Amino acid sequence: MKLVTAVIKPYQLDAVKEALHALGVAGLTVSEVQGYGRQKGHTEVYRGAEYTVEFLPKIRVEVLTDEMDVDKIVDAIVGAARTGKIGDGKVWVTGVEEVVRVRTGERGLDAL
Amino acid sequence: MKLVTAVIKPYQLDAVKEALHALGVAGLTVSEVQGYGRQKGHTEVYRGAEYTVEFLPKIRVEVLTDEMDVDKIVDAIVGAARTGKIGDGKVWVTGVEEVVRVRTGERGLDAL
Amino acid sequence: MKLVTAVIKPYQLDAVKEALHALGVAGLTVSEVQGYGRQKGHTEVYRGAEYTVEFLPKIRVEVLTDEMDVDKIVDAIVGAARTGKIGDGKVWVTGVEEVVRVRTGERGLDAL
Amino acid sequence: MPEAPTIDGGNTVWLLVSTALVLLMTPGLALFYGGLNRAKGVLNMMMMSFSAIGLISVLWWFYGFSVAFGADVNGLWGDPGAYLGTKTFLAETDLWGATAENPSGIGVPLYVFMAFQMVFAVITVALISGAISDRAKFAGWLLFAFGWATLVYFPVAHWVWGGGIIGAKLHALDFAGGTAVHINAGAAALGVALVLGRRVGWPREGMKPHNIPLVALGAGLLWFGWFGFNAGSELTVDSVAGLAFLNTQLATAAAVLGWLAIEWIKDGKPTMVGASSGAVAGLVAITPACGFIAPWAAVLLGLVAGAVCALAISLKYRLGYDDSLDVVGVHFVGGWIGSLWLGLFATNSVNGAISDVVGASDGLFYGGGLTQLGRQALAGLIVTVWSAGIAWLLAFAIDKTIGFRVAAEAEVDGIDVAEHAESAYDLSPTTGGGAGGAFALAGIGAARPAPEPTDPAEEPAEPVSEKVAG
Amino acid sequence: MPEAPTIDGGNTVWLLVSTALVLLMTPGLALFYGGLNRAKGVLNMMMMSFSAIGLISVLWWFYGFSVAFGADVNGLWGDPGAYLGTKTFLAETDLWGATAENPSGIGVPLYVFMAFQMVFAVITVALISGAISDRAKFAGWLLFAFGWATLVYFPVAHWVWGGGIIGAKLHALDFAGGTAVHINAGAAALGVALVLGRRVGWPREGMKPHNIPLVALGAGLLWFGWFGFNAGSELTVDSVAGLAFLNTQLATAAAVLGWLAIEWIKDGKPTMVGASSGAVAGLVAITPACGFIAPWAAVLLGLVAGAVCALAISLKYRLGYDDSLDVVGVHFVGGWIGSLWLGLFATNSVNGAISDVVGASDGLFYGGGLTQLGRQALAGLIVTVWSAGIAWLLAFAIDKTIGFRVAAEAEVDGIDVAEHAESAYDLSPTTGGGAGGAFALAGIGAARPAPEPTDPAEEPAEPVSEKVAG
Amino acid sequence: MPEAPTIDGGNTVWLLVSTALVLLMTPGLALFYGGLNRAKGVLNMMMMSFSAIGLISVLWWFYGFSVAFGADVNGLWGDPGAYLGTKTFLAETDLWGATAENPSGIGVPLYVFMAFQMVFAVITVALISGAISDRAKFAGWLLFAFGWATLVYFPVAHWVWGGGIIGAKLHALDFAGGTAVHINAGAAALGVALVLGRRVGWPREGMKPHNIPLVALGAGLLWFGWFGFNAGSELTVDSVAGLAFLNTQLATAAAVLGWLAIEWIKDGKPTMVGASSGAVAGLVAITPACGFIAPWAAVLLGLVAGAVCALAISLKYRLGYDDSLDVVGVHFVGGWIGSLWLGLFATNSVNGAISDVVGASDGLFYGGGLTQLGRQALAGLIVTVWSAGIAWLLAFAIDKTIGFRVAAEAEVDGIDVAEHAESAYDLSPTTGGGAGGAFALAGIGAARPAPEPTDPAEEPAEPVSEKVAG
Ligand SMILES: Nc1ncnc2c1ncn2[C@@H]1O[C@H](COP(=O)(O)OP(=O)(O)O)[C@@H](O)[C@H]1O
Ligand SMILES: Nc1ncnc2c1ncn2[C@@H]1O[C@H](COP(=O)(O)OP(=O)(O)O)[C@@H](O)[C@H]1O
Ligand SMILES: Nc1ncnc2c1ncn2[C@@H]1O[C@H](COP(=O)(O)OP(=O)(O)O)[C@@H](O)[C@H]1O
Repeated sequence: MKLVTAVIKPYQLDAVKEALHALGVAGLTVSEVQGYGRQKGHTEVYRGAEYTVEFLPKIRVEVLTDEMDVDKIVDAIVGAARTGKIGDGKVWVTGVEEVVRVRTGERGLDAL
Repeated sequence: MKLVTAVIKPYQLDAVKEALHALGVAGLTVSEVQGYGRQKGHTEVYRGAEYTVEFLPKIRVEVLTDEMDVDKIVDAIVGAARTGKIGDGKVWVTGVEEVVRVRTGERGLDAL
Repeated sequence: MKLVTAVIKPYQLDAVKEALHALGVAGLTVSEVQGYGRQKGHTEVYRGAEYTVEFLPKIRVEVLTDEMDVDKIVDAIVGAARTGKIGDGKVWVTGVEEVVRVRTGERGLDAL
Repeated sequence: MPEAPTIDGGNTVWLLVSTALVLLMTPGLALFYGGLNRAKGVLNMMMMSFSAIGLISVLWWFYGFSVAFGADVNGLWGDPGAYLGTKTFLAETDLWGATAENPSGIGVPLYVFMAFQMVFAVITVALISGAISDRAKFAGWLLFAFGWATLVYFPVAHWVWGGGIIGAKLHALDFAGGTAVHINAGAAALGVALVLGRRVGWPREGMKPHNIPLVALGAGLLWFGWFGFNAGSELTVDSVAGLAFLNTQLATAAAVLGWLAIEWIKDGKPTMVGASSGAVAGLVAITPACGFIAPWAAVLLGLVAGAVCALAISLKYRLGYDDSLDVVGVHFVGGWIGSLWLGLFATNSVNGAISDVVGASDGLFYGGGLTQLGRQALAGLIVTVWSAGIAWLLAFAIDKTIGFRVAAEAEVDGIDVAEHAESAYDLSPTTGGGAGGAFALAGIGAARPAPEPTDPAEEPAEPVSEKVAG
Repeated sequence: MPEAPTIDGGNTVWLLVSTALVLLMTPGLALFYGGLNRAKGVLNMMMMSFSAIGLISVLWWFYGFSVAFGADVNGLWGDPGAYLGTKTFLAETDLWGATAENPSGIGVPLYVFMAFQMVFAVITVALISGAISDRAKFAGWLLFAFGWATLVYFPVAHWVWGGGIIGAKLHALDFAGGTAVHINAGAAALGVALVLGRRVGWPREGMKPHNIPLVALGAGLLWFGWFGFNAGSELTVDSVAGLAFLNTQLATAAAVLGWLAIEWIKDGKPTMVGASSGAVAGLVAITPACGFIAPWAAVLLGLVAGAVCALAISLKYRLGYDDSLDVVGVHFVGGWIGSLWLGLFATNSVNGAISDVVGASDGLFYGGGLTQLGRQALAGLIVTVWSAGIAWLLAFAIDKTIGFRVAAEAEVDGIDVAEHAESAYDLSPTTGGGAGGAFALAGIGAARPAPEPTDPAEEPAEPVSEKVAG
Repeated sequence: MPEAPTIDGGNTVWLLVSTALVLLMTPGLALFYGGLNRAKGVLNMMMMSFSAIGLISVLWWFYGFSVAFGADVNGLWGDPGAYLGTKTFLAETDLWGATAENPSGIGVPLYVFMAFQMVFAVITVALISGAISDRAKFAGWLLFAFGWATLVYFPVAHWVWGGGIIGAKLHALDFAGGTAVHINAGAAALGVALVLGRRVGWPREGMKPHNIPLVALGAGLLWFGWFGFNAGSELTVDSVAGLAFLNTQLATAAAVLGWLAIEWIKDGKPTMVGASSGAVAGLVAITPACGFIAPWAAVLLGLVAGAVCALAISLKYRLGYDDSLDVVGVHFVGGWIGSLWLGLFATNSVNGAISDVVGASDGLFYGGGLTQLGRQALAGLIVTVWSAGIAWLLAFAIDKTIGFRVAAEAEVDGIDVAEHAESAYDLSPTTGGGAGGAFALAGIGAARPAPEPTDPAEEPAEPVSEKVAG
């Protein structure tokens, strides 16, 4: 069992969701995060004072999945999230020891 | 050391917190997420245009814990979060290699 | 490849970012979370009714990094986030099996 | 021989302005109530006020004004056909209060007076909605508003101001609506809240205001508009209008202090919600009294009303009814305080109309004995019983027929989405740049407009969009 | 021999108040439009309104008032030098409408009338901005506002009210601005929207309102201010002012019901945005008619306007133009409905000025035949063509020169940051306690004021700050 | 032989309306300041304004009005017993300004004039609060407000308008409050800010506005109310009231342009906060001048004031004092500009009262030489020194006794929670459906009402709740 986590540009979420849907991924969990990295932020002005905004809005997408599908899913996300511009984000994979579906108590693959 | 992560319905958070408290869990971290899955979303209308809302508000609960307590904790969460309706969410377990308490620098179990 | 996750007091984020920057960490992802633990919450009043606020605002910082740098990074975060008061938070380390940079498809260390 | 009917510029302008001010109070109330409500029900709460403006205005024009201000039939209602909406009243002689001896009346066109009284009817109905937040079917609310306005507000306005039993026969005083508006709405709120029952989770769960600056804004607009409500009720520009205006400001200011003092002592901290609530409590309490008491009595009234209402709002926890936004604690209680205050401090020395027009007597502390206090109490009692009773029956009937309460699931998930297919906020800066942030606050995901017959999206994307794709 | 020129207190106060009310409408519009907009563009949307107040007020004072209300030159514009800003008009005799026979005119100082008409010009320009949200360069907007006001609004106001072709020659009726304001602004909105093109992702992506309580607040302030707009347009305090006031309230209330009814039937749910939009639609439609029809006809007009506009807003999806906030669907359509309504229901029996002053005839249902309906249609047509045409040309010229549209990237990331270096919200309670939450809502990170020559931060931190460090 | 005292309908209505307008300015200010503040201190900021309405209104009625407008005692204050709150003034003859020769005075009841001046006192005190956001103990603020109103505002109002040294002896001009209100409040702001010191982290950390639409709303309400403030100050309905009204609109519009121009040049982008701030700067600057200069001079004044204030707000970074929301940069500086402007452009040709009533002379550019400029400067200087000095002393005394500043921890975590046990927002749609989202924005977790003696929660849950459980 694996957890694929992606940090992407907000505008790409739709595309990523579609891509995962196409792969038959049944569900995913997303959240708003802020990213700091190579991508430069912007500047705001308030009554003559300038503010450098270093953190940029990103979306975190998490997908629990079977070992076998990891590569397909990673590739799908990378493909859908790419704009080719700095700040496209990262995708990473971590191991999951157990998954349970709250509603039924099913475990493992059945929980997905 | 393990990390138990749960994605549950917002309304169940109180119950889950109580259940973990009852188990003697000293702390937890929660955040707002949005979920996509079997549970159907709802429709909104704005000036004649319909919007299908596919992402539903969920709460992510994270508990760092000792290996031994994992099952108790998972069961407690599953029990408290269950309403029996689609969308109750998932609970999963991942391995943690090290934990540090910022205040004291304590490591491992002492950090919890 | 490792993922260092920290839950800290919001006010300390600046210091933590600077400390990581000083270490040459190229990027990080942060999000708003709420923490429950030893640190006591506060009380609010609304038209004669008292509310005990048990969850406190915290910031989650995540850093993907090379195995070698983990300790430096953990120490840097712990050092920068510490105020010595209850509620300073936790830092933990988990294993990451693969990392991909969306923009280029680079994998592993090159993705950071 | 009386001179020809002439319009009084000053009086007419004052009533035009006052009408606009009172109209503004209902959106102000919507913001006040909306801010006090939880985020998932703020729109439904505001809709109850906005729909009241729509519905009650039309009813008032059609027959409400006639029932309230038409020639008295039997002390209970006015001739319903008197000013029926289908007729027009624009003759030279259509001035309010015109009589053979005084062909100009107050020198104000009938339509101006009709509009002024219209907005009173609107807000009185809207006030009730604060008691039933987050759980009432919108259709049920509309039915209730229609029924209550027709069976309660229109006649009660007649009883108090239209030559009916309370004003003309009982000689009870009510300058701008302590009995007709606040006791009336407060009693109805209790009746309907009892039928609807408590919100899911109340009072176990915290249900705190979702947007306190909105509450303060609403209170500010109410305060502003209330000058038209109170000082406008003198209907003419004279020193009593000035007194009513000053007393309104003084009592409200004092009530803010009174409420904050109680909070500080009882809860340890003075709050912004408390300051806003105190202002409203003061405005409510001074409403019946503003033109009948001296300024020092107004200051005292404000302090008392602010303090007492600050304590009264806890009653619902003891008695166990969910008057969600404290319509009873503020309007019912505040209305009673102000109305009884007249039995203590009303004095002809500030306004001769007390004896000359209403045939009422001075208050206890002005040597009038207990007479007026009794009249005020009786008047309040009559309205309380009638209003609460009819409200309860209406709500009960609605609940038994179309059902007045939404499903518990809908309530928990949020009545805004359930009843109005809307959610109030979507503040994420990433919204609409894809669904990215659309859900951040309002629980919204990838939103799509319903496919339209000829959806332009099917056409090749226009240049501009391409820029992004590339 | 005529008596000396004297100021009429009532009329002057009414116009002073009305001017303040109409001025408030533009911030109200900014909130209404701002709330309907996505969060990332709310400030730009509001800036278009606020900048219009600044720019158009000054232009109006300098030459706009002269062009609109100066002595008619050729039916198309007034003498531009008549009231040039550099001159002063404070003589005893500078009363609006003063003539040899009637030295007092309407008894209102010229400057009061100038101010009253000024705020009409301001809001008419601001109305257009709703069609171009999230994508127009601010500099382009300013140029457009300047050009359109000069070439379209100022002359059109002359045509309709200043003795020009539409009012004086064609004898078309427009009490408060159905043709001059709403058809005019709506047509311009269409013209400029066509040049600017669609927002990135429209209509594929959902672009829903980001703050609906703000929308309701804006609608409430518009409703409030509109009483000055409509009833103030009578310029004097008389029974027609009262009629205009009452009709405004009735039509607006009815329009709320009309819009909600259509939503309920068509979409299944009545919405708060719908109630607010219905109110605006009703206010728009009654504007030209408020002083010329009977109350029952106003109620009917409101119902029709609310329902028709609720349907008209879907046109843009069929026709494929991105009139972002429905300026066409509400103001253009609503203005036309109200203006044609006069051809059906206008009647001298409520306002003699129809024949005496404007030289117009009764509406169809009052035995006036089709004459007036034809005049109203022609008037609307002239303004539609001129306004839409000039707007299109201006927008085209601006786009070809300095460019009217921001880069797609800027649009996707948010025009507020791109054009104004601001983001609207930063609601996190942790903000500023370090950058902790600063970014939570507004996408802001560790923010730093630009280093100042003598940055006090360089000095040793003061005691208070130390408390935290320790 | 003088005719009997009579109320002037026009004047009285105008003052009643103006009073309501000026009252609305303080909630407007609360929103303006609140929006500019960080989210964690918005309620405290608004509370300072709302508490000022409560406290100062009562003080004004009790003795403030007497000190300011009672018969002059020594040029420094009026007879404190003159209009003591315990007395009543409702006689036929209690008209403001009534004398033996002119028994009607301005034809306005004394209480109306008292109320009008009351709201001036309220907002002047509230203005100061902008300088001390996020760090002042609420109790300290109340003490300060009480002391400063008593020792500074009440006497200064007497000096300027009540027959005291500045108006009657020095013959300095101040139409609506440039010296008495804005220089006065601005100087006090500086004094108290110096004692309180800087916010933790200022200026290193960014402390940007948390809700800019709220700022714009506040600016809109201020603009609207300011017409009553300025044009109302003429106290009668005449051409000067019209002039004051027009000048207020023109200068404010021009100031918006002036501020935006500076931002555009200096910072690269024009901002919504800038447009709002420019409007306020223009309103401040035109306040003393609105009834004394020609429209063209008002436009010029607006441009200058907008531009200069846009630059002045950076002073605090150079000088190192934390005037949090720029009360000094906008009100102090703007007040000075407008006040000196009279020394340059005041002219009897627009308002004869300059020489006849105040005994002042024309401005420099109208051939009056430097006399008036000197008087204006001296008047401003006197008020600046007195106000800043007393404010500093009061703040110092409060700080040394009960302590004026909250603990640094409380400041960092948020003064709203620390001083008012409230947090402003809780916008999560899941709030209250359990604690789920309750904390999302307002840092709130599982909230529970305090256990009540007879907590109904102990009773078996009612049916409705069960539905959810199942
Ligand atoms: N070492 C890291 N750990 C965690 N998140 C990171 C790391 N580096 C980058 N990120 C996330 O990825 C996002 C994009 O990274 P960035 O360096 O800006 O562009 P790119 O990935 O295209 O090189 C950042 O905004 C941040 O959220
Ligand atoms: N594969 C997945 N990866 C990550 N999160 C998931 C996944 N599947 C479901 N979820 C989360 O669990 C929630 C509930 O899942 P859903 O399929 O709707 O109901 P149920 O879990 O009862 O079958 C979703 O809203 C989503 O947040
Ligand atoms: N077992 C846990 N699992 C996950 N997060 C925890 C756990 N214990 C504490 N935390 C997080 O760490 C934060 C600080 O913990 P707390 O016990 O309050 O103080 P300290 O870490 O200084 O002892 C909490 O607010 C919570 O967010």
